[in-house]
Amino acid sequence: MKSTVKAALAAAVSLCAVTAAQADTVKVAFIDPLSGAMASSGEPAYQSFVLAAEHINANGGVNGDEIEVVGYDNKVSPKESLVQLQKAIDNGARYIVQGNGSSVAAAIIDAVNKHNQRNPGEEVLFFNYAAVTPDFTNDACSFWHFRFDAHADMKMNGITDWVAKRDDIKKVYLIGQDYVFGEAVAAAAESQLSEKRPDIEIVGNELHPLAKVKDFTPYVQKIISSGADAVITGNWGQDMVLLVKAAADAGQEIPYLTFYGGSNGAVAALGEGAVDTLYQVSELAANMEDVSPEQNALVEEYKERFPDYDYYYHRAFVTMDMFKAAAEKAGSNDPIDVAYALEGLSVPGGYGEATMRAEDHQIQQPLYITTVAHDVTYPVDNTDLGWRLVDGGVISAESAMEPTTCEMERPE
Amino acid sequence: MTAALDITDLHKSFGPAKIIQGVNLSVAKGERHAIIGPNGAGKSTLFNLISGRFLPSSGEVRLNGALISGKKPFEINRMGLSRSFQVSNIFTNMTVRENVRCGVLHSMGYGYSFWRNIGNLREVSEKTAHILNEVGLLEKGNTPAALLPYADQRTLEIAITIAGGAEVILLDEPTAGMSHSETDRAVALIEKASKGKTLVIVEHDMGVVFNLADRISVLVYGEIIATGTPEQIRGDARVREAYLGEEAEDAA
Amino acid sequence: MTDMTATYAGLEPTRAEKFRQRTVPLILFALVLLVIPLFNPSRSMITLLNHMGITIVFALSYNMLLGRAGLLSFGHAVYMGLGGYFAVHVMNWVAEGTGFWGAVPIFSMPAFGFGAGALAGAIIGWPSCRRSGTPFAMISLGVAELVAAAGFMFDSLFGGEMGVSADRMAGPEFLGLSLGPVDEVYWFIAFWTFIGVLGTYAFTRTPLGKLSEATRDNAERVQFVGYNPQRVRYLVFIFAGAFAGMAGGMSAVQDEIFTPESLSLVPSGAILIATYVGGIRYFTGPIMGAIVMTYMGSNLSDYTVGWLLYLGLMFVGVVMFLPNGIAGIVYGTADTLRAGRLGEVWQSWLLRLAGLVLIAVSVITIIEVAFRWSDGYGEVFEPFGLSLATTNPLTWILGVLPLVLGVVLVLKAAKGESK
Amino acid sequence: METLVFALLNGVIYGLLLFMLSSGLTLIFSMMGVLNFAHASFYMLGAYLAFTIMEGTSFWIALFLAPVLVGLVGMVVERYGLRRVHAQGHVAELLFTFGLAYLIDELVKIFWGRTAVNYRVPELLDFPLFTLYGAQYPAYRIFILFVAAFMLVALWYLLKKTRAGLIIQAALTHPNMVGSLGHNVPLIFMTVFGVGCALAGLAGVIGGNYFVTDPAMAVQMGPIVFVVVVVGGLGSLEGAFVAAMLIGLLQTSAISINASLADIFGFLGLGPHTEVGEITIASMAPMLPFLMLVLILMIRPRGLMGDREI
Repeated sequence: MKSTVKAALAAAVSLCAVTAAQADTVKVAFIDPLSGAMASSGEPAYQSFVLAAEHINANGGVNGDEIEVVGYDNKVSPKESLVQLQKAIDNGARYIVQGNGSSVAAAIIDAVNKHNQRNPGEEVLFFNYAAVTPDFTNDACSFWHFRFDAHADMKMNGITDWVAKRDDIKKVYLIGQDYVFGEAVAAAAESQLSEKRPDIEIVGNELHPLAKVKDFTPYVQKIISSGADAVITGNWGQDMVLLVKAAADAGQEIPYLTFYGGSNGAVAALGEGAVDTLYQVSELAANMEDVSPEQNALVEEYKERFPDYDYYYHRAFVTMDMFKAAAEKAGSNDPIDVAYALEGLSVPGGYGEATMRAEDHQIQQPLYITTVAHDVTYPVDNTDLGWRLVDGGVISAESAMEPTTCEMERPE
Repeated sequence: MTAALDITDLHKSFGPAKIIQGVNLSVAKGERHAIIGPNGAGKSTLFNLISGRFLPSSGEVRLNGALISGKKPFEINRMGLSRSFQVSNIFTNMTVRENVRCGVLHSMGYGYSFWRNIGNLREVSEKTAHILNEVGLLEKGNTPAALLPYADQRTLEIAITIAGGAEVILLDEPTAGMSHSETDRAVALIEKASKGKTLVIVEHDMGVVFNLADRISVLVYGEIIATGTPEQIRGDARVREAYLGEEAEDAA
Repeated sequence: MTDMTATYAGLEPTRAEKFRQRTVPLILFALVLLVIPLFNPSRSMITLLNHMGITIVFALSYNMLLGRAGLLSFGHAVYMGLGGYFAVHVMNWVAEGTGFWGAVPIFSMPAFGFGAGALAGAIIGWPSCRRSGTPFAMISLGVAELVAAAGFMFDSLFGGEMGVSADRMAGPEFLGLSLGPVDEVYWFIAFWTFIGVLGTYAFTRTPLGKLSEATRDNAERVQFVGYNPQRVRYLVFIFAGAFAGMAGGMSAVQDEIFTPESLSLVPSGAILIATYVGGIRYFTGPIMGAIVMTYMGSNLSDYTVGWLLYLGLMFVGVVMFLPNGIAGIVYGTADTLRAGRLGEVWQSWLLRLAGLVLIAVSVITIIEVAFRWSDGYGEVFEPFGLSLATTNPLTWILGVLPLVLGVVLVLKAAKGESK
Repeated sequence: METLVFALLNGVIYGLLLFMLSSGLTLIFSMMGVLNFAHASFYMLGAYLAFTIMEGTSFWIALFLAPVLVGLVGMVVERYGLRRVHAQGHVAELLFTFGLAYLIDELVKIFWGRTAVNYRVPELLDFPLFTLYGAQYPAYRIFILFVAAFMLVALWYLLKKTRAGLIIQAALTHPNMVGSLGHNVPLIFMTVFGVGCALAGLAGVIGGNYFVTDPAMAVQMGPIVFVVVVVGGLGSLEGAFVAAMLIGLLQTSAISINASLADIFGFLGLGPHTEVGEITIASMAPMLPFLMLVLILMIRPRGLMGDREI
């Protein structure tokens, strides 16, 4: 955090100075919540990017230049993000990193598109590491936007692939938050399941109010009465935690397949109740066998450096690795060159190869279904519980892949 | 000729407590009418009923023949009845001039206007100045009302009441708490301001009452037990018994 | 009559006074707006200035309620949000460019926001303004919750989570401004900020504006001078909504996006804090509050993660010790200086200043050390090369001693002044 | 049917928790006229303190100690904060508590971190009590029921049967009268504020592990508590009780209704695939309290059982 403060001080000092990108550092602006309640998702991601940059710098940097990750606190507000974006650009950042909240991401994509159009020669790239709205790499795709996380439909692909493999699952219950995202998740689950396992019955498709339900027992009761064998939900935050908590309280022992089960503090809040109930789909499986010792060393280093959090944002490291690889392939740190070089680029990645698809700038990588278990090498939330890969939980990049409707417009 | 104020069989109760029990009163145009009575007789309640602050339980109040009971205070005010309060009821954070100007505005036809600069309203300024001059507060026009001495606040209370040029003016104990000299000045002001208008006044100071009033009504336990000229009232036995007698004994 | 008008002329501000007290500040304000670009501010500085302009208009509209009409609202962002949303939709119609809309310049968006805000105020104000005081505050809270919830429900109007975005470069140019680069947007914001300041100020000078103050002071008495206080409140509410909507229109052009969060309790709370900290008793108070809070909101987080705590402390401090806010200090100081009383008070002022600085030293030490301790990365607060770890006794000395000393000094200063 | 039973059971528990929270606020609001924005922050403080005390000792000590500590904090706040602002009127008081809520939120984040803490149900109560329609029912919920009922009886006894209670009752209905009867009004205010906060703290202790103990818990509860107080009415604990149960039941049972507006208003021509028609009763459940708040304030400003208008 010290480096942030210093960097921020420097940023503030140069606030009135004329824009000038320094030759010896590549500035990467991290725009996400760094204070307030939402900082618990922004901060670990920020630290992941800082750590990734440190590693790259220790290995000679990018084309000989050092990477500097500067944090900008956007307070999860789209408008404030635009102020911080302008600040970042003025401070010479040509690479923007953000992930928390599709509303913020949409605002930044829009603003970056306009900025690049209005300020030729001063283009910036946006690396999105967590905003999962499929649209960003479909109809609303942009040459300036790269997504380093599987989007919602791909994650659902991972979940439904796994469900399809499980013959004992005959009935599935869908529950989600009542807004665009929850609706999209439910629709994707429904269509994918009917395609992959037409025999599975969707015994419930429920949307509940966003972030307002205090007690999910009535919903869990509905789920129990429906005789469901598995529950799929896109819920995040307290809606996810309270749902699974109510299920555990009611003694339910069926999989709750989530996108965000791995977010900070969820396992701590659920404790024992999460075991074999809470499942998540993500691009990392820290306790998986045959992971390279370097990757495990990274997980350990992260925990040592930031004891409050766990190694979760694997994609931050993938993002930075790909950035370095692209810049060196292009032999330039200029955003347009890097963007072209990123298209179709592959990097090994700690948990399987990751490729940036050229047509829509959507990363393709293996996904993993994991659940909460005892006796793991890397427990989380400072409990003795951690994420264990489930049987058949490896989803190859090809299976997770989704077609795109993107019609990319490239400059020149 | 219709009376300025005509009250017929007015009743008001709060729960089981009957405060006003069948008041009948008629005040002629141009008359100065005083209402006296012991504490708790219902004088202020009667004013509140006339001015629309309270709704009567039953009965009627007519202003120049038009029914006003049941109407809202601001409607009654617009029909030409204005009142003051026993406890100073002014706009404390505004200056004296602004206080009076608020009283003037509506009568000059500036409703809720938001398209005019108040400083450019010539007639409003002149009327305000005229009233400030009349009540003797011209010098203190730019003083915040909250900072005025007590007697001046009472005067301002009257100034706001008469500012709108209402034909019927109700004054609720205008001289309460004033010294002798202040009272004298207030009485002079009231005389001047109510010239050609109908005045109804509640007052404890008998000197003021007998000096000022054309006619007097005596309110006891929510009923008017007597109405008449000051001489008639002075001579009325029931009044003596119910009211003046007690006063006299108290004084002794 | 003549002699009296003469006396009265002494009562009313003279033409020269009016010019000095009313016109000159406005001219100065306009000059400041004109001069700022000469300093060649960076684009992020301009972006910040633009947001300040928007917040100034928003805060002034809020103070029409809180300061001038005595109505505490917890949902004022609803009107800015609805005004802004309407403006964003209009911008999209303009971009389509068919019929009437093709001829509308984006420059005029705040006027559309103004209309939409007024309409929203007229509809929502109808039930709300029947009560004042705490019930009004509670109704505004309930309405804000309901509108914010509706914002997430009706995607076709509010665009769901991602909101609605637009392009400010669409439509015909006005005054040669393409509105592309932020420095051109600056002129747009400057123009409308000036209009907003002028408009809200002019409102205070109208009969309705004066009646709103009268209603705040004494709603009952207003009834007995022929006005319906509910009606006064309602009309003021509509105007407050309109100017908030205007700020929304400005924001629509500056940020080119509106999201449902903009309707929620968070921005409503923020404008309440900004206005109150600025000083609700003065017309210029909200302007000062808007400038200070916008700056702090966007930049304090660069210096410390504890910025929210500092803001909270500042707000509580103002509520407890400075009910007239920043403007209260500014005008109080100016009055003292003008009255030539500096000689009498400089000692206690100095004492108080020293005390406040000492208190600040302690508070900052405590907060910064606490945040670092809380993060648990073993990071150390190092102001001016000092290493203030939790184990360092100096940390505790700096956290306590100046605080005690500062409180003593401030109390002493207060005692001296009350004598 | 099953859903309804569960909705009722949970509605009652949620309602009791709400009442525990809002009873304190009703006392404070009725006597002092202060609509304490920070009230839910004291609820949060109770949960966090209980978590810390429980780590060092046991849940049972936390159950008694945490509310007492919260009450003491409340008294300090009243004595050195609120009392100072009192002279400037109700708006200033409201704003003070508004800022205080902000501060408590931030302080909680400093001391306990920004994510949820692992505040557990005590082992003694961590078992399923019975099974109903195939779902286990945790014993802890019944424990909440008992604590709430005990508090209800204790509060009733305190107010109706003790001298202090009589004074408080008098102060509830006639806040201005008590001072003239020679009672030490500032002391009464401080005590009531402290007790009110302690009740909120108690709700936090038993609600924190029933729900989730995280820094957002105050913000989520805050507005609902206001609704209970306003709907219940000034000066009426009975009203607060009825309102709390009403809102508890309303919120838990409305979410189990699947009907959409089109189902209900279809006869008016509202199509099931229009944006309005698609809204379900369940998704409107969280809005109902606020709708109620606005309606009550407009139609019946004295609340359900209040003795005077707000």
